[in-house]
Amino acid sequence: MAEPPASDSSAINTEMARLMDSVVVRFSGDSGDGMQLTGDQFTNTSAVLGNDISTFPDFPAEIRAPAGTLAGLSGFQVNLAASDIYTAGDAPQVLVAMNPAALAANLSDLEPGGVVIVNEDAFTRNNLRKAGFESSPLDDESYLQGYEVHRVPLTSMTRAALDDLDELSNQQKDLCKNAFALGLAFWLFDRPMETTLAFYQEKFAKRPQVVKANTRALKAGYAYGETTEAFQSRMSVPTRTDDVPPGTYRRITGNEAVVLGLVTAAQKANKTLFYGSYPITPASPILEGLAALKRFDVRTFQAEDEIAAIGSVIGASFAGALSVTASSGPGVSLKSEGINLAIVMELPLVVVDVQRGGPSTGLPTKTEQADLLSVLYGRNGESPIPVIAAATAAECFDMAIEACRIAIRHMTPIFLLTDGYLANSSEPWLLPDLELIEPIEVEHRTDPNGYQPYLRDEATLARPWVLPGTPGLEHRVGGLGKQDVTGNVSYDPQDNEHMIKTRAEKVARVADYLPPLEVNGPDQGDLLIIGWGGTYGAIRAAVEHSQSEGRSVASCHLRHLNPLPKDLGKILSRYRQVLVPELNMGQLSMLLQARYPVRVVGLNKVQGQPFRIREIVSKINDILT
Amino acid sequence: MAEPPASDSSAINTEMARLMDSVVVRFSGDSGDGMQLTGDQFTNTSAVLGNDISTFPDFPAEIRAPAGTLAGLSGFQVNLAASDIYTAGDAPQVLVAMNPAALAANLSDLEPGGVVIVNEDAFTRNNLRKAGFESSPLDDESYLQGYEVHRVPLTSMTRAALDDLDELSNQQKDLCKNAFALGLAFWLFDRPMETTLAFYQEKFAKRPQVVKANTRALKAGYAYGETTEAFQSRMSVPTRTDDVPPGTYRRITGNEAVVLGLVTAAQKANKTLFYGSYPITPASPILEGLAALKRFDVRTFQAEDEIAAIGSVIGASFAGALSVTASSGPGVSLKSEGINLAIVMELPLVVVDVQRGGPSTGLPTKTEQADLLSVLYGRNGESPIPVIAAATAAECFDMAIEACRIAIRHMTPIFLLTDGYLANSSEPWLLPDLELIEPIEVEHRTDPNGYQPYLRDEATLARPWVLPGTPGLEHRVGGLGKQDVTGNVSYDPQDNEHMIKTRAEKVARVADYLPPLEVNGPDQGDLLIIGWGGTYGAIRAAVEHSQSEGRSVASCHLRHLNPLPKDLGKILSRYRQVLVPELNMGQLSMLLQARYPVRVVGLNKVQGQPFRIREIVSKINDILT
Amino acid sequence: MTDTVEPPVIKPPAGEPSPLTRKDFVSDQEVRWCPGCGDYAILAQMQKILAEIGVPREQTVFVSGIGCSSRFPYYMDTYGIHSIHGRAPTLATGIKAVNPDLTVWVITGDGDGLSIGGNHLLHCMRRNVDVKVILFNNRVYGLTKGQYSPTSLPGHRTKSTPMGSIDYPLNPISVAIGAEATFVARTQDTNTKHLQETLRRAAAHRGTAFVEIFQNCVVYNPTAWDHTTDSSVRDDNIVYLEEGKPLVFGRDSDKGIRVNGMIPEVIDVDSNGAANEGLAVHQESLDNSSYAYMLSRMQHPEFPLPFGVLRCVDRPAYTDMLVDQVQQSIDSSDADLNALLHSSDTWVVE
Amino acid sequence: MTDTVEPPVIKPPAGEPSPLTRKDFVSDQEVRWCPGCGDYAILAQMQKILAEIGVPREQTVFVSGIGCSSRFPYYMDTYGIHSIHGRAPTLATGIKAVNPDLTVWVITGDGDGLSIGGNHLLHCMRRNVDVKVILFNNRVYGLTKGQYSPTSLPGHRTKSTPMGSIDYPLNPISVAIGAEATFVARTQDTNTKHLQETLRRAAAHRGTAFVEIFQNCVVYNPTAWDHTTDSSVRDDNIVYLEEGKPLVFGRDSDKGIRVNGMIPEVIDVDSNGAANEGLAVHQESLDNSSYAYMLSRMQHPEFPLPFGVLRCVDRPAYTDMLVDQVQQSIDSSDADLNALLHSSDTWVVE
Ligand SMILES: Cc1ncc(C[n+]2csc(CCOP(=O)(O)OP(=O)(O)O)c2C)c(N)n1
Ligand SMILES: Cc1ncc(C[n+]2csc(CCOP(=O)(O)OP(=O)(O)O)c2C)c(N)n1
Ligand code: SF4
Ligand code: SF4
Ligand SMILES: [Mg+2]
Ligand SMILES: [Mg+2]
Repeated sequence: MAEPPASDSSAINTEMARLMDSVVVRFSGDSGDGMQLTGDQFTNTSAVLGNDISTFPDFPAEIRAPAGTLAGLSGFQVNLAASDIYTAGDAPQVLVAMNPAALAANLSDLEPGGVVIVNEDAFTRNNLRKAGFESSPLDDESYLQGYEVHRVPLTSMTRAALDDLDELSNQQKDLCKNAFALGLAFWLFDRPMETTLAFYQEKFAKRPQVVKANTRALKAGYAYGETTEAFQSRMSVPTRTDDVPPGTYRRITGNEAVVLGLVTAAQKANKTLFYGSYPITPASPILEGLAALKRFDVRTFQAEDEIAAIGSVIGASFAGALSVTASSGPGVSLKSEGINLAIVMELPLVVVDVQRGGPSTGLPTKTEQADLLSVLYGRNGESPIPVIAAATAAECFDMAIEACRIAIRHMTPIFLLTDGYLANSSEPWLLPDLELIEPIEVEHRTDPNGYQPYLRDEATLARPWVLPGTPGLEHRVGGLGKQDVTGNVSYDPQDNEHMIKTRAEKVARVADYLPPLEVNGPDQGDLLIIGWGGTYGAIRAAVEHSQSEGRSVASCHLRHLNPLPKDLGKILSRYRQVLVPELNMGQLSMLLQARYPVRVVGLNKVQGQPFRIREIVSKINDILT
Repeated sequence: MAEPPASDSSAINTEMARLMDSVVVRFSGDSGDGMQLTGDQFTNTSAVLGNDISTFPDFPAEIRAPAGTLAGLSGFQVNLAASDIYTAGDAPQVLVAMNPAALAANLSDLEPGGVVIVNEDAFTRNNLRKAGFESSPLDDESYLQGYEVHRVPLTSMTRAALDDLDELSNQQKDLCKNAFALGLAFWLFDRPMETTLAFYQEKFAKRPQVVKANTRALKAGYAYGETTEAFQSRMSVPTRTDDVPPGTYRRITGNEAVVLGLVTAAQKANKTLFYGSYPITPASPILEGLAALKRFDVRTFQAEDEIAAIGSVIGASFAGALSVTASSGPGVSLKSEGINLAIVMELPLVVVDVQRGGPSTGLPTKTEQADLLSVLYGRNGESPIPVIAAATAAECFDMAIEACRIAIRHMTPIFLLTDGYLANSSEPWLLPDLELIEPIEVEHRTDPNGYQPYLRDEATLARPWVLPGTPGLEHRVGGLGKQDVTGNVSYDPQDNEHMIKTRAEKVARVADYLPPLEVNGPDQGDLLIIGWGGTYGAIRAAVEHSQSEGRSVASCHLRHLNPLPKDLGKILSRYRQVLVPELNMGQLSMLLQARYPVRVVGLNKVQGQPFRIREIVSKINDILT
Repeated sequence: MTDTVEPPVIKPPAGEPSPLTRKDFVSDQEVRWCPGCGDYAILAQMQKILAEIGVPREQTVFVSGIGCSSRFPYYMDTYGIHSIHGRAPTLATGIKAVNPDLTVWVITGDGDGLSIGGNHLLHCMRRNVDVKVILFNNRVYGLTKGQYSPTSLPGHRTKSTPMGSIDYPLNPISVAIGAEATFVARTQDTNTKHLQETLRRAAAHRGTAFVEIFQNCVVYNPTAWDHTTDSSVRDDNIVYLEEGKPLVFGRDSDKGIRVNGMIPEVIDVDSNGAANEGLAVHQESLDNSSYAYMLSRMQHPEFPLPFGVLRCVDRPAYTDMLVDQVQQSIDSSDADLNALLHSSDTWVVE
Repeated sequence: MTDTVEPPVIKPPAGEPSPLTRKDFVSDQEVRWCPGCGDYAILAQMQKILAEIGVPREQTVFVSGIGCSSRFPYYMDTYGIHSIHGRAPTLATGIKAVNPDLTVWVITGDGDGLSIGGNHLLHCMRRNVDVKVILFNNRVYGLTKGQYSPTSLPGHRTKSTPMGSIDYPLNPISVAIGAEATFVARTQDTNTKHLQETLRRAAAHRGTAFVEIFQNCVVYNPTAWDHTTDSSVRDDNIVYLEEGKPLVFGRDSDKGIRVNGMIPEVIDVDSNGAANEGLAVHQESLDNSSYAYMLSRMQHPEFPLPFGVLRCVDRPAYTDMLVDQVQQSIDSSDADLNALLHSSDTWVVE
């Protein structure tokens, strides 16, 4: 933050702020209060203005849990910064709480000295009770001590602003209170209202009264900030001045990026994209996103279950499409038998696992990284499969393409891991120049001369991908033990061992095509942090912080989990200690220890929440002192 | 073998024979030729006589592949010994080949100098062609060189013996040729015919003609041996003289032992045994075995699929039965989502995985050990589960009881691993004194006072097992994230982490109840061999062989794979090198390397066949020289 | 319901007056459906009829899969399992096989029960496992936020079908009848009395009782059942089935169903609605399921939708027969474990 | 078949005479069923009719699950997949969705298709995916050596039911009709001509064509179909369905089916068997599936078993509609990938 607030009592933790060069704002209210929309608008405006941004929405598992309860809360956190940031921030400095439950659930996360804006009107006896308060915390000095609290009668002021809009019911008017709150936030952070006003015009085009109401409420909120003297100061996060690559940017979530990446891959491969899937949180938006893109020859199939989904994808791959399925924990388990068939049939397909909190049904709307071992080993018999993972929401685009490329080049199913955090959180994305993305080469053999179903490419060991419909190349494949080259069923002991080793070698050779790993920090030193997946941002921020404090720390983020990059072993050997932070109980740690002569320290968390930067910083400090 | 044959040309490899103090006989013929029955009778007679025995049947995947083909062969190998043996033997010294295909498939396995008995009548043009011979190998000196070959017109001699049995068709008479072959074998090994004659009486009680025919054929075969001078000598394996624990013995296969173990466990727990399963090779005989034991209050349910099977077992466990399911590779994959539910519901149940050759449909009738990592990690999220494995066919009895005991004591699902080899091969089993098997303590809380569904036992962390029907203890459980003690649904980050850690700790505490590991060999030394599961026999025999050659080798066999026994680390550290032979690509190896500061050498084989002793001996030699 | 056709009152099974009240069946968990969701009404009526029937709480088990509707067991103060998606019938089968005295209810949705769980439901019904299966049909996936389901109508636009669904829907009642179900009924969330009576009937059936409840998902599919709830049209769109009574419907009971060949047709009936020639007369317990199947084919808007018990026949329940076979074995043979171990050739080493 | 009722000859679809012969469809793999297994006959007739129909081999895909019957694709010289247990319809759906020009056959068994795979079959049929599903019903699990299956009769003793089965069997035809199938037929392995004609009819149907074939497992269930194969009784146990013809059967065509209410009954018919009053007349393309359902309820021994096409109606195939929607989108909008990436608020950094 450029201008720290003048007074002591409002002292937003300036050290932290300086460190991160950012402000973190959290909106929290009932699921029905429109918090996601409010947060989105606030974020878009800031992004368009030129801040770096990163968001983290947090939904309840219920569709609409009872209003006013803790279970019914929906939150949206955004981090705005004048320079590169990597996460949605550890702790908000500003909290907008639409009701007592929102206050109760979020206050303890707030930075000391942070700003709280509460909707005073919502502090009714009933709501207080639902949030577990005996009496109003607003009247309890000790409860709010150390924060700058603003009690704003959001509901009544919104109603007042819309008083003469006779066509709207009171209920409808009350729905506009998020616009009022947003207007106030715009004032507080000195943001223009244009983007949001345009959004209202477009979104409610068919209901001019609603446009009017929201517009008025938004402006009223802004005006309230300007006229009241309650706020000690505005806060302004300057636009980025650091080295931002030039180009056109948009915000994107991980799920959106997967959708766009898959469509791009299909176009680059000149293929129909077949997507067979069964809805499951948090993967469903991929199905929904692709269903709307039929114009790109995307064929989506909502199957009767995950087993049917993987089956359909195997069939589609056999028939020649770029074939993809996605799911989350429970659904991924159900696909394992099918994936094994694809491994043995040696057909290209992509399985996206949007990891969520487990085990079992677990925490469907929360994030975790605990499916790594399961996707590596969760099938009967020896069945190696490539596994890659995206590090950031935007990178999901590139990794989706990478997954398709590997699948096709090596004729293999492949796992792409993302997670609930990446899926829903958003960050700026520099739109790629499509011309610069390399085509995905696909070859479909048509020559019957000398054809055998399991003849292999010398470099990759891939077998030919032959399309049914091709005369003279008719062949049969299945899941039984088989002979190499001919693909004929075989129970011969040597054939069996040969095929198992050959498939393993084929997957191992994916490593021949990987770029060298990047190390962020010194080439050798005291501590190396190895990360993978959606923890990238938190690790990167923590490492840069520690480096700035003079520590000999580097980090290296794995996108390829199987096979592991060839240079990993050497890199590991150059540091005195290795730390592996994971949102699981130590899965990558185990793999590294099994494979390399190294003991690693794990930093493990399974709380359904991403890492906070300070959790990693503090672990680094522990290790190095 | 006590009496080596007199002449040189019939020199059965006496070194090997002396070493193992045994003879290995293999019967091979068409699936319809009754080879399993023949082998069984030969084995029973020898066992009752007082030999140690070990068998290994080898079936085709087809029900009845076309007669005469390699694919249609069914084999049965038995190892008879005067002292402790651990496997069915590496290589037969005697081969009974009922047709050309049987000769073609098995000759190369035979010990040099071994005895071959062929059914000369079956060497027709048609059969030769099906077996891939251009001309008869019986006429090809070089093909049979080095073996003692006996051409016996089995079919015609059988027909002749049954000539006057007018009620039987020729086809029915021909079916008796295995009895003729068996009679000959009985003569050759100086075995009495009583057991088999009694068996015919019982088995064909309703068809006296068939009893008569088989009896006659058997005796004719014996007489043939006695009268013809073709055989240079009889072979006699003396009855055991080594230290055999006294008691009553029977032969048992692994699947039979699982059946008996489960029934015994249910009786020891004073519980209904509920078994829900879907047929799959090689696990189906467990279902079939239990279905016949309803008188022990065993309730079997053939479900519509494996998912229904595991679901039914979870329901049955909730309702208070000792609940078990079994399957093999593809079916085990399908159970993973359900097992995860059981893990989170913390209900006792046993999942038996009779491992077969994978991946995918793989080699359904063959053996492998490649599901270890899959049962450990093949579920979404962090979901630790105890895993134990039986080392021998007879030990399946004890391990089935152990699985039930752990499941109930620790209120957890558990995996019991066996494999296709253990399932079908047989060995002598010293019948236990049932009185000496400890009861399985079960407590069902009925006191509503202070009851909470996830209140935990201090020692084990097990939660109470409450039976529906108990007044005042009504409660709800499910797969969502939950709070400890109350079991209420919770999305609270700390609750989630607490539950994941608590379940992990609960499983870890199973190790508090394990006996110390046994080391077979020196307490410290050059090489330690760590094995698990059905490779026990081959490892043990190889180690004893190497020890007898003066090598500093010990072995240690793991029955508990998760948690690993606490003393394993110390034991590992006492040897200079560690070898882990597995019928997979190195799964236990990986676990040991990840967990202990040790590098292990793997001996890996994925050919659908058990280890041969000499493969392990030769690996030991490699390492130690 | 005052100014409309009164749904027939189905007699509850005879018994003592129950000492229980609805509250006894209310658990301490906060109910978390969307305000206005049809699930609330079903929950309330279930609690009410269970209290009236008087099966002890501890003898009652609710098992569900995953979905909004599948949260149901948490709210019932009985034994309960919130299992995994589609698999509730399998758990219920295991429970009943072990303890046939328990009353087991399966709560499922159109996605849970007919999409991922279709096969288990099918096999549960054909086996006639003694469980009551209540399928909340809202023609949409609620919990996962509004994708279409196997009962969504053709052309239905949802998040996953932006151009309209091209899947031909399943008719849950036809599926149940085709799967050999012994008890098949239909009712509606807000049709309070009819819902109660239908649940009572289900409770009284020994074997699989399959009940489809039209349920309103106010968030993702709020108009799905307007034709059977809107008081201006519903009477023309529902025919209440009453054993032995002709199939008559309409606000003024002026329409009826006649069956021509195998094909039903709507005809006008005499204003007193009684003895019209050719009107089909409801018979729920016909051995041959063709009539019930024909009823299930009466679909909106051509026909009124049959409400009530379409089929109710006796057939031994799988779980009862299972226990019978076991009991028979126990009674007729000596279960000697030691003898079992010895039941093979043995030999003695001394 | 000479001295018995001739099964009706169903007309093959019109077309050029095919240049293919049966041998063209024979692969180089050795057939590995038990000697005498009914699968051989089905394989031979399939190869024969495909050659006659003349669909090119490369345009044909056979997909199967696991079971004895599921080895079928290995023996057909076409494209083929021997997939995993119960899942063949799902692979077939994916294949057709990508390439609707292929002719896709699903080969399944009573275990593969109705036990583990029941749900996929159900959804395949209701969607009307354009595949031909051939279910080899031998009322037993062959490959796993003789456990009972969902079509095994009550009381059937098998390895897993030593006291006799207590599962009530599924009727595959009733299930198919209840699942909205558009084409449903039944035939027998050894009824050569009828088998051929039925396969032809299935091949000609656009949409899911479901064919149940009574198939003899000589090893584990050899007497299952004696009543429809034994020449001394079979004519009394089969009624051949012919479009527009009355339901007449019996060695002397002296019996017929009349439908009373919804209930079929067997009646004697005039020796010339022609215009008997009240005899049901076969209509395979009725929109309402109640008649077909009623036929499916005719079961041995009370009734003759209907052989032939019970139901054949037109409904757009799912896979065709899927491709249509995609084509419509392609035709009506500009698929600009770059514009898609930009379809959200953007900002420029210079
Ligand atoms: C294996 C698995 N796949 C998918 C899901 C996601 N999921 C949960 S509920 C549901 C569908 C719910 O629809 P329905 O059964 O109609 O219930 P409703 O919410 O409408 O009451 C889905 C797809 C899951 N939990 N588990
Ligand atoms: C997931 C899985 N479960 C079980 C099996 C074992 N299995 C193979 S075929 C089969 C049943 C076969 O019966 P059916 O479909 O009737 O075919 P048939 O052999 O009678 O032709 C079973 C249970 C398997 N291969 N995969
Ligand atoms: S989403 Fe629909 S079904 Fe689910 S709770 Fe809300 S209204 Fe009910
Ligand atoms: S077991 Fe039965 S179905 Fe299988 S091949 Fe043999 S006869 Fe045919
Ligand atoms: Mg629903
Ligand atoms: Mg079968």
